[in-house]
Amino acid sequence: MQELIVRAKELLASGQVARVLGWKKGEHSYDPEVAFFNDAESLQDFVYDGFCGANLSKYMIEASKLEGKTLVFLKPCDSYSFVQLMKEHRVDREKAYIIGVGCWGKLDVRKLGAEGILDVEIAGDVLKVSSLYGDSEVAYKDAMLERCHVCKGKEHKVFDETLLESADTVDLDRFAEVERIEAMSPEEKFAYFQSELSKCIRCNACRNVCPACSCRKCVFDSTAFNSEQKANTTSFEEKMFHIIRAFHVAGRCTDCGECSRVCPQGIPLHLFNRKFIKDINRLYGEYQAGADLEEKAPLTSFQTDDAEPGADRR
Amino acid sequence: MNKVDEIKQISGVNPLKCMKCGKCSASCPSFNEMDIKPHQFVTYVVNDDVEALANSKSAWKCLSCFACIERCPRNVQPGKLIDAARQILIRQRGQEGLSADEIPALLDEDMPQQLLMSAFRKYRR
Amino acid sequence: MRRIGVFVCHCGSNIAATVDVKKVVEMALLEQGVVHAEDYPYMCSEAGQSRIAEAIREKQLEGIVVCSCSPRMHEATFRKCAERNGLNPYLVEIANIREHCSWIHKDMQEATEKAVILMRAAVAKVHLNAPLLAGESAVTKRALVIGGGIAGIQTALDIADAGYHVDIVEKEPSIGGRMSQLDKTFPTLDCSACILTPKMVEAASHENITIHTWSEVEKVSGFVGNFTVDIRKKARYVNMDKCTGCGICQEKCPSKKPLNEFNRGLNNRSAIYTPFAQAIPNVPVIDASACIKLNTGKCGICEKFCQAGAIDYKQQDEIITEQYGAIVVATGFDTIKLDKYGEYAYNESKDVITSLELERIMNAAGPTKGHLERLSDGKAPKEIVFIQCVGSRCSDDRGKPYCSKICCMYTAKHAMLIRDKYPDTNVTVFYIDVRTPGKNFDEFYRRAVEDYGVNYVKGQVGKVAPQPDGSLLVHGVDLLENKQILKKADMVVLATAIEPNPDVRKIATMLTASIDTNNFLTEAHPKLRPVESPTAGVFLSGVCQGPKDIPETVAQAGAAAVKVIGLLAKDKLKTNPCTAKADELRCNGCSQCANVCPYGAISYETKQVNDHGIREERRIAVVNSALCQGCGACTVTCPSGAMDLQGFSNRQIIAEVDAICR
Amino acid sequence: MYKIQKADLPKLYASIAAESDLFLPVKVADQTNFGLYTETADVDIDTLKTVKSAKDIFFPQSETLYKVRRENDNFSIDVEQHRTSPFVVFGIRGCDVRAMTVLDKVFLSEPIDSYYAARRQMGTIVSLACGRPDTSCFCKVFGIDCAEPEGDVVTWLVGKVLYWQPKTKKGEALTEKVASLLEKADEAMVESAKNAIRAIVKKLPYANLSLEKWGAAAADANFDSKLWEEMYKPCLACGTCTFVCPTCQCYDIKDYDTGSSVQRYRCWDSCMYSDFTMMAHGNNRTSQMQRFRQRFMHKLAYFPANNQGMFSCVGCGRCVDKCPSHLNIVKVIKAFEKEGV
Amino acid sequence: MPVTENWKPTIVAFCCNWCSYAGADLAGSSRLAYPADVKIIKVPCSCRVNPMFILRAFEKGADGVILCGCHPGDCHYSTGNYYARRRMTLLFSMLDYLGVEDGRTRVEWVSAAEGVKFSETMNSFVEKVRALGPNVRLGDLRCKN
Repeated sequence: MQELIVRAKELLASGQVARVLGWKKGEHSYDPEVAFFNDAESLQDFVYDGFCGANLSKYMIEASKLEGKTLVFLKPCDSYSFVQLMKEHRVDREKAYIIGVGCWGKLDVRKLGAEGILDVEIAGDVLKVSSLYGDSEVAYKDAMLERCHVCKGKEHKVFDETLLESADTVDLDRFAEVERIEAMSPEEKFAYFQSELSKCIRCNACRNVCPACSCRKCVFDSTAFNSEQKANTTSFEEKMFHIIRAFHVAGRCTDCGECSRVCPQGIPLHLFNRKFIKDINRLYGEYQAGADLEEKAPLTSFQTDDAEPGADRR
Repeated sequence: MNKVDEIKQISGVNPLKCMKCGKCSASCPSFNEMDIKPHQFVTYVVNDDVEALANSKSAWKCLSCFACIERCPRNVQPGKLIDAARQILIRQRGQEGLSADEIPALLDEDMPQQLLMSAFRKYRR
Repeated sequence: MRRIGVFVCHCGSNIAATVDVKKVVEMALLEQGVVHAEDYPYMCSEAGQSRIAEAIREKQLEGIVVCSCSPRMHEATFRKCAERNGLNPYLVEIANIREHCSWIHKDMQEATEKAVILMRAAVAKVHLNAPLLAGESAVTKRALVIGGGIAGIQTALDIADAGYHVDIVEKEPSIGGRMSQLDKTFPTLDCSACILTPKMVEAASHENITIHTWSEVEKVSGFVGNFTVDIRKKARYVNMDKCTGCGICQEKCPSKKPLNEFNRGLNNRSAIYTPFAQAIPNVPVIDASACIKLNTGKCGICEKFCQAGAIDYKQQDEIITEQYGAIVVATGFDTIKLDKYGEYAYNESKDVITSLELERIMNAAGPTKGHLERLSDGKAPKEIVFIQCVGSRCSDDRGKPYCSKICCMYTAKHAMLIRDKYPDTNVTVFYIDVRTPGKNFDEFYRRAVEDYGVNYVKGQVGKVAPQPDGSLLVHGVDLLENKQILKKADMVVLATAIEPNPDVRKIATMLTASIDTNNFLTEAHPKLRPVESPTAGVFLSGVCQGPKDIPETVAQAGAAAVKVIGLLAKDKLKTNPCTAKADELRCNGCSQCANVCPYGAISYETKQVNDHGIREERRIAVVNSALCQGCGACTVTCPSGAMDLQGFSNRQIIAEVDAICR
Repeated sequence: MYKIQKADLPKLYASIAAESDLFLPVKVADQTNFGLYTETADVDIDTLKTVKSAKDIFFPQSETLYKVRRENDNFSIDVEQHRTSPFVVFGIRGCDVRAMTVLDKVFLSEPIDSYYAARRQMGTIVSLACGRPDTSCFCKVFGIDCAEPEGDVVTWLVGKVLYWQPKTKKGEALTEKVASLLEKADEAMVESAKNAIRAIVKKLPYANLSLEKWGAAAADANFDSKLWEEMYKPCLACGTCTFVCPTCQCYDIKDYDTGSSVQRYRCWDSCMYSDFTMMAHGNNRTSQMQRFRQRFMHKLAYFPANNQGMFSCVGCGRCVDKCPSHLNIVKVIKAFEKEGV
Repeated sequence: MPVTENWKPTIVAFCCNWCSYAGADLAGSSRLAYPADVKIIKVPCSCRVNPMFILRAFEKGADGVILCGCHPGDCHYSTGNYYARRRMTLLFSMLDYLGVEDGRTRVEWVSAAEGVKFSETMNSFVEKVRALGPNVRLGDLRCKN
């Protein structure tokens, strides 16, 4: 972590960058927040560890409007989001100095299984949790976010330089959960999603954190479709919202997993996006959004012999 | 599955793609020994007449040289059909060729494996 | 709330027999905003229309719904009626209660209920209809023809004759194209040059035609009526104004190595050359890669001998920019490469040739001065085998899946000409099918068989094996006799598949014209608009659209010219107002819409916006309404709903949905 | 003081639910929120904090106000009736109970919100003391004693026993109805439990937050602080904090066309949203900084200014737990404490 | 809504202007009957149909939604139906994934000459939706009163 601070200070001092976008120490060891650092002094609060899960690429939309370059730290998976945003002209590559930082899996405080957590010490493969109600130890792996278990790779897709080594974290099949649901009967599927979506409070955290949901004005906030809605009065509204949300990012979603990370109700929102990713891979060839700046997106291209809608219905 | 579908499945060939150009027969070194010529073979499959193919000499006269497979402009590749017919005949007679674990030692990396299999089937009868 | 009038047509008894039109009127009056509703036996009649006119005046209608036959029948009628009476024509909606209702339902109650719902949907929509004005754009009265073959020349001549200026851009040093390489033409056996060169001369001397040879299209921007094109005039190293075309330079040029492209590489030419004697313009070019002077600085012989002082080694490529109202693509074809067909020994034996090479051999100006001889040893061939469908009708990756269309006929021509001139030479044609649909075509083929004794064998050739004695052993088959044939031949001629000129891909991209998997340009409609590209203002002439022979090419060239003339004859173009439009406050500038636009109608500009007090520069999509055809692909791609289609807006369609489902 | 074995609680729930609606923490798809009791409901009173607060029961996230129906040329208006049947809320924590007092200030002062008032009148609150306060809790800062919450009935879960103490007439009435399930108990156990809880509360990291920089005076003092400009930046402008907050009371009123009628409904709104209080000309607050500032200034300055110093934060810590960017009111309070203004 | 024998589904059919709408016209002029439950909305091209429209129809009470366009390769705008095809493939797959009955949505390519196909398509689609009964999984309860 120190080398990140040192490098950031150098770049600030040389005038190459006007500010630094990174993570700042929180109240506790497990709640760092996203922050802009404008000078060397403020960098003393800079932090980069397993709890820095936030994807900083979306903040670069606003940072691109600022004077001068912004130094941004991107984890490998964040760099996909950044490329996708570049592809959509939402960020300005010229305004970014990108340090690709290594990643060895990010943590989910909810998975520590403790109440009243006061401090978490990351000691290699083990997390030492001290809480109001006693101390415990959790294996790093067991507290990792779902997305890290199915990581799409530790290679940065865009960077000016890289720092810190990554470690492989994949130990689960990315599509296993989608397949499990696909195998259910329509009644079971319906019951499953009904139960999950009934929790939705329409707080829009999933939408607002999503680097692909970068619309200046979301359709669900605008009158464009006569579809603006804030109420969660019936189960339909959540379905409409979540289907369309996933559809709008289909072929653009890099599967960064931020939506599921931030949902206050713990709804596995990535299962919507990943369903589309799985379908796209199966029907139109392997496609990873954000992997390539030039590649045509699956929904803005076609083959003349594409599958017919509903072709694989029984 | 009926015989025709079995031939189609084994060979992976859609005989309906044949435009009856005859290039297979023109290319075939065993043409004169065959009672059913390579291009006719395709028609027999199309017409569902597997019985005649099974009783023909042709199935055993094909050298598996793959000239027809190389040259067929429509990807019909009669050689594959003939090979499939042969395979069905062998299966009928209950003759499996080599046992699976004997094979790797015999393989030459550069030789197309399909050719090998085809030849084994033919000459071990 | 708009003031809406609803007009229910009986269509005699066509509608009224199954739909209770009075009930529809009654229900219409209960709809929001409907201030007038009536029924009439024939709304489209003069009397019916005058009732609409009267209602517009008396009730100050701001929108009209006509419940009648399909909009495909009378939408235009009612729109005009509205316009005559001071109502914007796009404030008219049709509820199709005939084709979609009365004609398919028998039960009166059921049909009436449905008619009411269709009426409601139309009322809901018309409340949201915006008055649209068809835009206008000026037309530059000049056309560009890309390609100077027979297709391009014919199109240019027809346009020029109608009084419009045409530029021809040809990448070779001379116009003339493939046809100039042919010896005779089927089915009349006219000499190709004899019918082509007068046209070339006519084009060159036409006051309305400018020819840019040795030139290529570099860049295209703009849209129908207003294209701007950059043309690269490649350095010729010969001053066109000074050159007299005497030809002495070619005679004296010491560099004789380059293959003669015009003769399909069968012999050589000099570094300074005109491709053929009747070239237009009759001005040579210097092949920079072969020129000794340009490569080493020494030589300069041509300059020394040129009495006109036309040689200019310092010439540079030049870019000229012109404006055009219409562009015709006439880029033609080439034969496919035969590298993947090892079995025909084309690369092994000089005596295996393509039909186009045979044309050159048979031609008096060709490498053998018109004598039929083997290129290997100069001997006259006694046995010639023609092989049809080489690379055509192939579903593998070696050839083309389509039929090249011209081979059957030119092979009959070749066979006939050979048998006529060299009666002791035997000709065998191996064929799969002989395809001769065309005027006098089958007669022509039968003459080859019946009068000239050409031996047609049904069956494809499997292999051509060059023999040590210099002959070629042809492994064929006679499918009718069910016999394999081994035939010794002295010469084998391959009817090689044709493919679009490889440059067409680049040109299509510049024009945003679509192209199919075989690189043929796509027509706007395969049956009804065969000479137009889906991109407005771009037209197709000749083989670039699909295989065709000379008469068809000329016919299509004429048709393309008529379309161009029709376009250039207009002073202004009326544009379809139902085009897409981006809401600049909602647009993300993400470019997804441009990626799906088939017309290249969407561009982006950086613009200062004021979004409710937030002032900033944003990248925003801008639709060129002259190019947009209104398909709506962009509207669905746009996640924020910024892109909307006028006349079929998101809110209009949703209003219809709501009305139907309520 | 009464008591009931924890194992017998289902009987208690069933008994209450037989007479009136009973709302209590129910687990659905691994998350606990207040919900209506049914025989199959997975009741969960062990989870300290429901994701959404109990606010939902008195001030639902969405509620229809009236329906307008058009029949031919006539309109008919169907006004949504006020709640007239009593109901019980069980298991509500001290912070959430206090939050009701904050909401009362808004909805029960003139003009009185009759829908809310009716629910308040019909509802009986059975609160539950917090056994294991969490790191993010800071109710103590607002004078709330989570060891002894307010409510019509107060309960304590000590080991396998639930202690039950009616505090108001409503509470006594409810106690009477379920008396057959309760047995008398002495207060000693509860007292020691309370002490244990208070001991934990003292150790909580936010227990000693200072509100010195806040209150009515802060309305002017803190408005132009430079701190806002830096603090707001990680804010995603989502509504999580406002929707999990037990005191946020902003709502929007909208119409929904069902085809056969138009329903006028109100639903929670969030001051974090860019179109909050959107008007024809646009929005009063054009930047996220302004919106971010509004939320905290409202809780800590404007509300106290209008309500005799009462803060509209009860320290439940839900926003601390749930903010996707780890931003929260504690960080704001601390920043001002540290940096001054 | 109780399923009764008299229950009639609400079916929304989006038809492209150039092929399918004309095909529907042809079905009409050929007097090829199909149920009156089908109501057609004209769109310029199948690519104009936004998934939002389809969900909106279900929200407001439709029991089935069908989209008809030109056959792939015949699009008036040359490429529109190819995009529509991918979009609908994904949308339908998602609806299946959410447990919505798969008979409620369909895409069919109907040319201007295929009046018979149009009529047959509508008949079979309506039959399937009727068998499924009213749509409850995607509707807004407020519209069901």
